[in-house]
Amino acid sequence: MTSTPTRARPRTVGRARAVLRRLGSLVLTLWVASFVVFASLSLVPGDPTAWLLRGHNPSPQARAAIREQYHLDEPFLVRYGHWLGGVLHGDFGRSLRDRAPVSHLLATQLPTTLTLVALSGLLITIVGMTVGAYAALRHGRVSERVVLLLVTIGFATPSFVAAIVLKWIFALKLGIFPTFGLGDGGWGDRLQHLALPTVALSVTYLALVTRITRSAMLEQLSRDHVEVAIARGLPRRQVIWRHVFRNALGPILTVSGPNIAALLVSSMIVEYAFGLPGIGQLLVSAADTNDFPVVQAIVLVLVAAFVIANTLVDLVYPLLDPTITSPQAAR
Amino acid sequence: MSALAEPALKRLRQRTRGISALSIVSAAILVIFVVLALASSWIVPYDPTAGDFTAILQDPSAEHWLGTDQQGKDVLSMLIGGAWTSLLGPLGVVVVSTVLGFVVGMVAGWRGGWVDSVLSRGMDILFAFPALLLAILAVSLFGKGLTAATVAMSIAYLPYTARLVRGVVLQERARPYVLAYKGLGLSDTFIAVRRVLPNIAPLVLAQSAINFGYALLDLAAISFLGLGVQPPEPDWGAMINGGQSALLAGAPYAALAPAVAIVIVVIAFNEVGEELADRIQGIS
Amino acid sequence: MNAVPGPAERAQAVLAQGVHKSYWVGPTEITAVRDVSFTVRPGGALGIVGESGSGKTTLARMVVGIEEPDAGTLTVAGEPMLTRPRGASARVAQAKRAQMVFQDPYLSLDPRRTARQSLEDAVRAHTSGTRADIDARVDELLQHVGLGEREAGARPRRLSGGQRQRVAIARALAVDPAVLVLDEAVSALDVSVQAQILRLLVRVRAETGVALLFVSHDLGVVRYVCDDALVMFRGEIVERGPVGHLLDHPEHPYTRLLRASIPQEGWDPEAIGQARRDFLAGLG
Amino acid sequence: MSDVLEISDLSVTLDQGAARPILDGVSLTVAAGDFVALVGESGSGKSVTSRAALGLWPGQATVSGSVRSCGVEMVGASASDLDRVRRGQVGMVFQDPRAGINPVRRIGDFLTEGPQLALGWSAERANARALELLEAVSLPDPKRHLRQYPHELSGGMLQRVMIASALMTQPALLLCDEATTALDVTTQAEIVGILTTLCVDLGTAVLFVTHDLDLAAATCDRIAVMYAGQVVESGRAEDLFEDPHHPYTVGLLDSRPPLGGLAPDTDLQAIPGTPLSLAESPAGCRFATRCQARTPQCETRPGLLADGVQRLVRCWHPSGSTPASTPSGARS
Repeated sequence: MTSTPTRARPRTVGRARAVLRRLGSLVLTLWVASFVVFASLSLVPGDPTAWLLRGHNPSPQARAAIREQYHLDEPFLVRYGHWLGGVLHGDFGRSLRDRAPVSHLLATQLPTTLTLVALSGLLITIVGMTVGAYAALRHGRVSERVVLLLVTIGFATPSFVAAIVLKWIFALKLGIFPTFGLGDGGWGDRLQHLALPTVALSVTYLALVTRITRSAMLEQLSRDHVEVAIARGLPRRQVIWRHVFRNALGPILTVSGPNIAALLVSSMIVEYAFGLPGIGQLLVSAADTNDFPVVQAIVLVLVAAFVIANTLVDLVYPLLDPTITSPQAAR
Repeated sequence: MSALAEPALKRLRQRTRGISALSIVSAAILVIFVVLALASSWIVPYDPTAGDFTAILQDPSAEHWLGTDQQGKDVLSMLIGGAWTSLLGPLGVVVVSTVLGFVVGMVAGWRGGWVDSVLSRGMDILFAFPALLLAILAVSLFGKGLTAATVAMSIAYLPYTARLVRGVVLQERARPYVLAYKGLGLSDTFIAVRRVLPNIAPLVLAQSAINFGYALLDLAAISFLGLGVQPPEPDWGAMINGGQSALLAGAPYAALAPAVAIVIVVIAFNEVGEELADRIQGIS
Repeated sequence: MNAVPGPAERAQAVLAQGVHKSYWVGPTEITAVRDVSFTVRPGGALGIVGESGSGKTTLARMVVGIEEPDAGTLTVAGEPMLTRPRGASARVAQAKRAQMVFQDPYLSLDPRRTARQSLEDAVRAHTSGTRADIDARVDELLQHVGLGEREAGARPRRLSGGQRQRVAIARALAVDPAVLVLDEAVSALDVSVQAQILRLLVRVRAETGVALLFVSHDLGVVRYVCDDALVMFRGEIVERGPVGHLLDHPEHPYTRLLRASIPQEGWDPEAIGQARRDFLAGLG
Repeated sequence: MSDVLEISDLSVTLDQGAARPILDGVSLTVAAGDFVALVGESGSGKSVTSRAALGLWPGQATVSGSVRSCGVEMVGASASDLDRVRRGQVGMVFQDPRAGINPVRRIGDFLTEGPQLALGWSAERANARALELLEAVSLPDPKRHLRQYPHELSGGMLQRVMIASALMTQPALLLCDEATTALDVTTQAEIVGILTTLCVDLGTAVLFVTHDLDLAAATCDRIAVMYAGQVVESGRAEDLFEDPHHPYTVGLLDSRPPLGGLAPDTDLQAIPGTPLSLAESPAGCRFATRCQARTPQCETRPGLLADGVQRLVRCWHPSGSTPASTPSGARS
């Protein structure tokens, strides 16, 4: 938006340093998170082998495989080192259910989740910002009230409630959209299968982004610099665009960013409700069937994705607000 | 008698002036749900855990106001019976996270320095774990049910309160009125606990009311995913999950009733929380 | 850092010798106060004049112990002022040496406490009298600063700016301090109200014998309130003297510039602007 | 000479939450090239009056009377009339440049966007004019400042940018709303100097809104003193200073501790009480509650009386040399 071709040198250096610091803190957070996820296994009482294998076939081979996978005969830190080394090389161990490599499961299921999250993110950003801006510009009118009412309801509607309501209306009453699975056809079929899940996943966050956009715009509308622009007879469209919406982007991003990142996690509810083969559904079924290596791997992947997404928001923020030079200060 | 009652009424009217009707309705709804939850075992028309295979998938009727599910369980009874577990979990999450968050935020903001750095760093790391994810990790470690999920969520919600409290404490601490208290020779503990805390408590309370709604949604999601409250114990999230097949079979009430209950309760909490926040801004 | 106070220090209400204070803003060190020395005799009134960034506020905050000097000696009634005095008796003793009235009347009072409650807090910290004694003292203070029953029972947001500053002055006087530090305490007030507060300050000084350290950018106001004044520019004292002499016969170019900048008969802003540019250019 | 601003009997009443109008029958004229000061304390309505010249009204208010800016009626004006006046004929300098200049846009954008977007100037023309004005307001390195963001400049520098931007189109009238209040005294002097020189050169008239009577007198030819939404006294600056007629003007002058010190055996005279809040609405004279010379007559509302040459005062018993003559506009 504001490209920065002519920036003084010290500022660039300061910004580069701030970016490095933010990336450093990202690495630290990821490292601690990996440790927490790994060490959580030590919280369970009793013999970890027996615990890991509860509900599975406790054959001697399986026991040996587990002890080897987790290096259970070695000291704790060495075990962690082995595990982390594996993770960094893309080796998340094997599922207890069918001995399939977890990385393989992730690779097949991740695209569905990412597609769902991307579609939802687009829907939320475009519709949320448009409707929020509309409501702000209709401040005090009936149309704003209507938007606010929808926002209040949408904000309290979790994705699983949205999912069953959508299923009920569209599948049962109208019979328009499919309600289960991804289909087996091409992209068109797949998108049709993703339509309801995308909407279900978006409802809460759509309400949130709408609300934030509205209040950020209203906040800017009350600012002195907007009055100055009006006092100079700037065309209204330009006042809104250059001074209200542009300035509201920063606050909108800070609040919406982390929430859109949270879609990665909420996605599991929708995948479960609509039987979509994403990693969220994989996580739920793994948790349901005591398949701990899979749970561990997916939790780690999702935490990493969530943290990276939040870091990106922090790094983008200074580009929207030149008064902020350090990404850390944006929070 | 009336002479005594009149000022009381007048006071009440003064106190409620400016409060939106929606917030009053919201507060009333919350009271009703809490009463239902507390009195559930006396007022449920049927045993919410016992099916009746002679009356499955019924539409609402005089006997079953909200119909029955695929096992013939009375939906209204399940709804009332499930109110208890559905509200108790979030209450635990909010109480624990608010109390701990208050302590952490207050200490970090008031003491500053390395104490603040360490605590803030810790909160940043907790932020990396979305509540739902931490709850699932806990459930897979300690077994399905509300307990593990509630404890995990209390931890996941902690940094939100802590960060809010730290922020306002930092702000208050630099205010001249606090500097004046210090200058008068009052002790730090007295100023922090007796003077600053009451000033920021309403703001945190408002946040807690809103957090209650979030926690309710997150815990209901865990039950919906089949990892929380296990049937036949009644719970709204579990009911929606269990009611899906009834829904597709043409009897939507088993799933829709708890869905509507969840939405209404969360709206009510959000409204009350926002009303509180508005009133606080009006005061200072 | 601070030497043992000798008799010379005891004789002064405020004694500053070679006081130095700097801050770190990122990687750069900014000197707020550089080698400042001055004294205020008991019951005296010293004005500190300067523009933003002159270090006058930092100096005021050091005198009341909100901040401590990096180097040099600063004693009030013979003792150094500490940011964290140890123990209740040390805090109370320090409070009795210096009190501050802040610039912004909107932030200097606790929003939740009435004028009377604010004064009670102050009185109670310094007397162990009965409830009646405390009430009597609070009444006396209220009367002293010209506040009536209605104002006494009102919370800050129901009071005007001038009334709030009266409460703040009464609160400071409650502990019977040796020195009253006023940091731009009248600059946020309307002219007609400002005159009321200035008259109050002069009267308070005459009646209680409290010494005043009056920080302001307004030369006319300083002349009315103070006996002596010093002019600060970029952290240093550039000129000092009896206030009348200082204003009528300024010697330092900056004092002259300041004196000339005030709108008055025969004011020539263009010439002043040129003089200002020349002066700043002369600093290099 | 024609008047660039002609306010007559302007009243503005908030639709909610106020017992009295925020402007109550204000009349004021500014002739072309004239410097007029509007002086008052907080809540006097001086800012509302100056904004009226641009057709900027407080939200949800009822407006009556007439405001003619450069001949265009602003009360109930059409959008195109408003735009015409705002886009070139009347400029405004606001109190706080830090808040008034969009923080996420460059200084250059701030200066040129008005003429470019509203008047269709070319970028070259707008840039050239911006550079010219930045030089005129004595900014040291105009080319560099054009590319900077507001937070990189000091308050005094930003106020110069604000002045430059208001003068881009060489307006007939410049409104300055407490334009130097937030600045240090030496900066204030320099900026007032720049402002007056530029406006004299351009032939721009100035309505100078301030709480500082001394500054008003030092800057302007005429002064109007406002209290609680009314003009209580107006006249030539010297006359008002040497011989104030309204008790409020007298009080204001006596409230200022003089730079040269008080005369022996005199003390500062404060006006008792506090400025009238919007919740108070006395029936008679607005100033009566704080006035030392109050009589029963003050229970009824005084009109704005001509009190000597070029002198108007709203008081039943004005002090000063000239006795009150016949009412000129005895409105209610």
